[in-house]
Amino acid sequence: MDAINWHTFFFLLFSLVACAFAIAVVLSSNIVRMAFYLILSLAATSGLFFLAGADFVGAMQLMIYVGGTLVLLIFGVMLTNQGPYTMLKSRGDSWLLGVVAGVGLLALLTYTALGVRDWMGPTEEQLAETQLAFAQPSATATPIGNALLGIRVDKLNGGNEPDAQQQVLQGGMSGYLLPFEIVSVHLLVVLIGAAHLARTKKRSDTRST
Amino acid sequence: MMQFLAQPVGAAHYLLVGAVLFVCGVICMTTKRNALGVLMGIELVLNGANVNFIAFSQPALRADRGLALGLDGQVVAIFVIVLAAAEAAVALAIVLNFYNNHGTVDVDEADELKG
Amino acid sequence: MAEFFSTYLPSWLAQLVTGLIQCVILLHVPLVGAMFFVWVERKAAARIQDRLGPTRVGGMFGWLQLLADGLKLLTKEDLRPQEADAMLFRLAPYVGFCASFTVFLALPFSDGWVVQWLDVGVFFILAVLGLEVFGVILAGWASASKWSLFGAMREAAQVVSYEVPLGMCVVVPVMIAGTMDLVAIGRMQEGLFTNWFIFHDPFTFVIFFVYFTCGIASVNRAPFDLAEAESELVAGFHTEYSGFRWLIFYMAEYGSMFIVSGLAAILFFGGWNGPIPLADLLGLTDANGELAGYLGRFLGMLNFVFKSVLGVTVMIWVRWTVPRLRIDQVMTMCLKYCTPIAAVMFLGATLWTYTFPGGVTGLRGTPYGTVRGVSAQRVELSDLTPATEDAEGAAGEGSDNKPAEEHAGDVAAAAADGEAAAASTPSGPLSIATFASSRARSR
Amino acid sequence: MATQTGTAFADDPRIIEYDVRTDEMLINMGPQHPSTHGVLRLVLRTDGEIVSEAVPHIGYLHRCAEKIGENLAPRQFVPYTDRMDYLAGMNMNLGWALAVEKLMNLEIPEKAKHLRVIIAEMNRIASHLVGMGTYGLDLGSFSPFLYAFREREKILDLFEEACGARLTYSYLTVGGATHDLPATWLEKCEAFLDQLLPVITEYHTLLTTNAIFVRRAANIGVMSAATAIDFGCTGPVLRGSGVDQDLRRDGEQWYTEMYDGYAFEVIVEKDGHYPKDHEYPAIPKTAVLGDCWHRFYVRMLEVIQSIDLVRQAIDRYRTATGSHCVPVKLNQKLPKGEAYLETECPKGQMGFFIVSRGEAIPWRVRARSSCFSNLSVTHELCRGCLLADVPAIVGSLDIVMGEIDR
Repeated sequence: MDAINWHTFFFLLFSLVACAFAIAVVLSSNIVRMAFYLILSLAATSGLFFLAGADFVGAMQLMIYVGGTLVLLIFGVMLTNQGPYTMLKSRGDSWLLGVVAGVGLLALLTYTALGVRDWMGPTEEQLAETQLAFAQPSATATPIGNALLGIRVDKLNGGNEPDAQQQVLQGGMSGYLLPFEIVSVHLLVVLIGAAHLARTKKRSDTRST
Repeated sequence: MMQFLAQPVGAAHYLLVGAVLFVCGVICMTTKRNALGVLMGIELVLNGANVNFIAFSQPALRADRGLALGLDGQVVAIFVIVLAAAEAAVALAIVLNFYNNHGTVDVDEADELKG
Repeated sequence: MAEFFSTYLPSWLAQLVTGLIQCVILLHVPLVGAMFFVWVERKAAARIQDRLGPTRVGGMFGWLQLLADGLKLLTKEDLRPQEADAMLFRLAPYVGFCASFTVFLALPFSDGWVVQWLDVGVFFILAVLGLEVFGVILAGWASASKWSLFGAMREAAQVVSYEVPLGMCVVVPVMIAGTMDLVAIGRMQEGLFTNWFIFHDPFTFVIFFVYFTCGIASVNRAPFDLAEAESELVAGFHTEYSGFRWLIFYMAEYGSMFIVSGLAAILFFGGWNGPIPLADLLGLTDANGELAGYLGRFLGMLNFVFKSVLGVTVMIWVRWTVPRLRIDQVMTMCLKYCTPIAAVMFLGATLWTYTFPGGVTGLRGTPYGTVRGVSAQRVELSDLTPATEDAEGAAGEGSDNKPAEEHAGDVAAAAADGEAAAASTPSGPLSIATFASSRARSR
Repeated sequence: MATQTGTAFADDPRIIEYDVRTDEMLINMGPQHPSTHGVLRLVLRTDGEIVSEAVPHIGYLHRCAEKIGENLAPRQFVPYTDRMDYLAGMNMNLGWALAVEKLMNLEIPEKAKHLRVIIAEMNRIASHLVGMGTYGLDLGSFSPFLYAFREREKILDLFEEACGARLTYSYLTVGGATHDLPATWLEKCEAFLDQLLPVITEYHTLLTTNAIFVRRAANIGVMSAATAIDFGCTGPVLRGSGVDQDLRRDGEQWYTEMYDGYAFEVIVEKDGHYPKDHEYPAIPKTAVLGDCWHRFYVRMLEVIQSIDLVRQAIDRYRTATGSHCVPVKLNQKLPKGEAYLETECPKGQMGFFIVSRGEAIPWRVRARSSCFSNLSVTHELCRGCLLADVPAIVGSLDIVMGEIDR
C-alpha cells in the first residue's frame, strides 16, 4: 500500500468539509455563524465540482452561490443588531420532526446511491483511462457557452461517422438556447420583482411602533 | 482508510455527499424558526441536488460511461445555481417585507393565513 | 521532484511532500510580495511626502523594514474584545487571507507557469477575489464594535456593487480572446506591443481605466478605502485587531492589489509578453531546447512581475495623493459612471470585433492573434459541412464514452445550429471560435 | 441602509415612509478618535450612515488656566496662554499682552508693534497651514498634512531663532516682546515668504481644486450668515459664511492701531469672488457660501494675506524707532479696574477679560474662546449629514481643544 489516489484524497477532504459544515449549519442557532458555516460548506462543494471536472460550474458556484450567501450574511448582520433575532432557538417538536424525516430521507438516499453497482466507480479495466481523464485539464467553459447558444459541440464530437453527425445536425442538437433565454428573462423579472418588493414604501402605519 | 484512499471514487460517493447536504438542508428548513435559516436550508437542498447533477455528468466516475449525463448535467447545474440566486433574491425581499410588517423574522409568527 | 523523493519514501508520501513544498513556495509569493509592497509603499509614500522613509533596517534603503515590523507585530498581544464572537473574530483574518492567496493558484506568471491551469481562470479569479469580503464582514461583525460594523457594512455594499462593473470590464478581453483561459489570453497578445488588448480597439483602451478604477475599489484602496477610513471609522473593520491577525489583513490587502494589477497585466498589457518579443529575438524559445525555453519564460515572468508591480505602484501613488470619497459618492461612481461606461464599452467592443474580425490593421495572423499551441478556427455558417470534417479529427479513441471536455483533440470544432444562428444573425458570420488545445503543458 | 424620513407626510403621523425598520445607534466619536483634533468627544446618533444628531462633549483638556491666571502676575501668566491655542501661541500671547496693556494703559514702542505684527501673522500662517493639513487628513488625504508641516517647521525654525521655543513661545509679553529679533532674522523670513508663495499654489492643486476634495467639501455643512452670527462664530468660520468682519480692521482701537497704515482687505466673498482670488482657482460651481469649502478657502487666502502683511511689517520694522519693549516689572501694581480685549486670532476672536483690585496679581481672569463658539455650531451643521461628513465639518471649523477647555 504505497499509492494514494489523490482524487479520492481530495474528494474525502472536500466532502468532509462540506458535510461537517452543513451539519454545523443545522446545529448552530446564531444566524451569522450559520451563514459562515454555509459559506464554507458551499465553497467545499465547489471544490467537489472542480474535482469532478466541472470547472465552469465550480467557478460559478463560488461566484453566484457563495456570493448570494454573502447577502444572507449581510442580512444576518443587519438583523443581529436588532436584539433577539440572532438566536432563535428551534423548538423540540420541530427537531423531532426534522430529524425523523431527515434520517428517513438519508436512509432512502443512501440506499438508492449505493444500490447501483456501476455508480460505485470505474472498474479495474477503466482505471487507467480514468486517471488520464482526470489528469487532463477540463475545458468546459466553451462547450457550455456553446450549449447555451444551442450548439452542442460535445454531441458533434460524439459520433465517429459523418452520418451520425449529420443526423445530429439535422435532428437538432438539444441545445439550451430556449432555457437560457427563459432564465435570462426570469432573472430580469426577479430583479424587478425583488426591487419592487423591497423598495421604500409609504403606508399607513396603524400599529404603534 | 488507506484502503479507501487507494480506490477511485465513484458517482455513488458524490451522491452520498449530496444526500448529506440535502438532508441537512431539509432538517434546516423544518427546524429553523429564523426565516434566514430556512433560506439557508433551501440553499443546502439545492446544493445537494447540484452535487448529484455534477456527479452524474462525469463519465469517469462510473462504470457505465455511456450513460453519463455529460454536458447536460453541468448545464442543468448552472440553471439550478442561477435559479437559486433568483429564488434567494425574491425570498429575501419577502423576508424583508415580513420583517417590516411583523417586526420579526420568526417564521412561526407568520400564521395569519391560518383558518 | 516527486520522483526524487520516491527513491527514499513511499510514493504517496513523496507526492505529499512534493505538494507541500510547492504549496510553501507558492505561499511565499504573496507573503514576500506583500513584504516587498509594504516596503515599496513606505518608500513611495515617503518620497511623495518629502520624507526618506525607512533607511536603516537591512543596511540600505530599509529593505528589511517589514521583517522588523512583522517581528514587532508577532510579539504584540493578541487582543480580543470581551463581547466579541471569539471563533469568528479569530477566524476572520484567515478567511480573507485564504481568498487572496487562493487566487494565486490560477494566476499565470509566465507562459504556462501556473499552479493550476484552469480553463475558467478569469472567472475563478474574480469569484475567489470576491470572497475576500467575507473576512472583512465577519471581522467587522465579530469585533462587537460599532466602528468595525460600520466598516464591514460599507465594505459589503461597496464590493457587491463594484463586482458588477469589474465583471463587465473583464468580460471584454475575454470576449475578444474567446476564452477565459488566462494562459491562452496571454499567448494571444504575443509579438509587438500593438498586439496587447489595450490597443486592440478604442473600447478596450477606455475599459482598462474603468477596470483599474473598479479594481482599486474592489481591493479597498484609497480613494475607495471606506471600510478602513481612518479619519471616520478609526480603523474600520480592523479596529479591534492587533498583532499577527492584523498583519494577516494587511497581507491579504497587498496580495489582492497584486492580483488586480496582475490580472490587468494579463488581460490588457500582454501578460508576460514584453513590448517587443525579446525572447523570440534572442532565440529563447522551446524550439532551441528546454533551457532556452525556460530562460524565455523566466524573462516573461520578469515582464509580468514588472507590469504588476507597476500597477501596484500606481495604486500606491493614487492613495497618497487624493482624498477619500464618501460612501454615496463611491456608489454613484459605480452605478452612474463605471457600470454604464463598462456596458457601453462592452457593446462597442462587441461591435468592433464583429466589424473588424481580424483587427483594423490586419497585422494579426489569425482573427484573434497568433496563438501558440492553441489553434483557433473561425467557423461561419457556410462552413457548416466542412466543420464536420474537422470534427472527424477530434474524434479520438474512446471518444464514445467521453464528453467534449475530455477531448484532447487539437482541432477546434464548432458548428452552428441552423435555427439558432438564423435567428440571431441572419446573414452575418457567426463568430464562434473554440479552442480545444493540445494543452501540452510546457511546465 | 435605511432612511426614515417622515417629512413629506408630516401632517399625518401615521403615514411613514420606510425602507427597513432600523434602530438608531449611539456612537462615541472620540475622545480617542483620529480626527477629532485632540480630545473632543462627539456623541453621534446615527441611522445607518446618516447622522441625526452630533453632540460635542468637551472638558477633557481642562487645566484651570483662568484660575491659575488669578494667582500669577500678568507676565507670569503668558506661558499659560501659549497652551490655550497651542498652534498659535504667539497670537494668544499677543491677546493677553494687549489686554493687560489696555488695563495698564501702557503704550508700547512703534518697533515693538511692528515686531508683533510680524510674529503674529507668521503664527497665523503656521496655524492655517496646520488647519489645511489636518483638513486634508480628515478627508483621507495624508500627504498635504506633511507638506503643511514641512512649511510650518520653517516658521518654527524662525520662531526658535527669535525666542528659543518651537511651540510654547512666551515671546510676545506685556510691554512688547522678550527679545528683539536676531540679526539676520528678517532676511531669512523674507526668503521663507518668497518660497512659501508658490508652494501655496501647489496646495491649491492638491486640495482646493481637487475633484474629490470639492465633492467632499463643497455644499457640506452649509452655515448661513445668520446662523454663524447667532452662534457667535468668528474668524474664518464667520467669514466663510460671507460676514465681513475682521477685528484687525473692525476691532477696538487698542488692537487695530497695530495695523494702522497696513494695506489689507478682509478675506470675505463679495459678488462671487474673493479679494485676492485673481490668481487662485475660481470657486467651484457646487460650492455654496458658508460650506466647508468656503471656510477652507478663506484660510488659504488668509495665508496669502498674512504673507503680504508680514512683508509690509518687515519694511516698517526696519525703519521703526524705539525698542522692542518697555520693561514691566513683575511686581508692578495693576491699576484698579477691568479690561476686556478681543483680538483676531487664526481660529477666531479670542478675548481676555481681566479685573484688577489694584494689586500686582489680577483678581479675575477670563478668556473668551473662539473655538468654543465655533464648535457649538457642530450640532447644527451635522444634523442629517453622512457619517463621513462629520470629520469634514468639524475639521472645517478648525478647532483646538486646548483653547476650548483651557
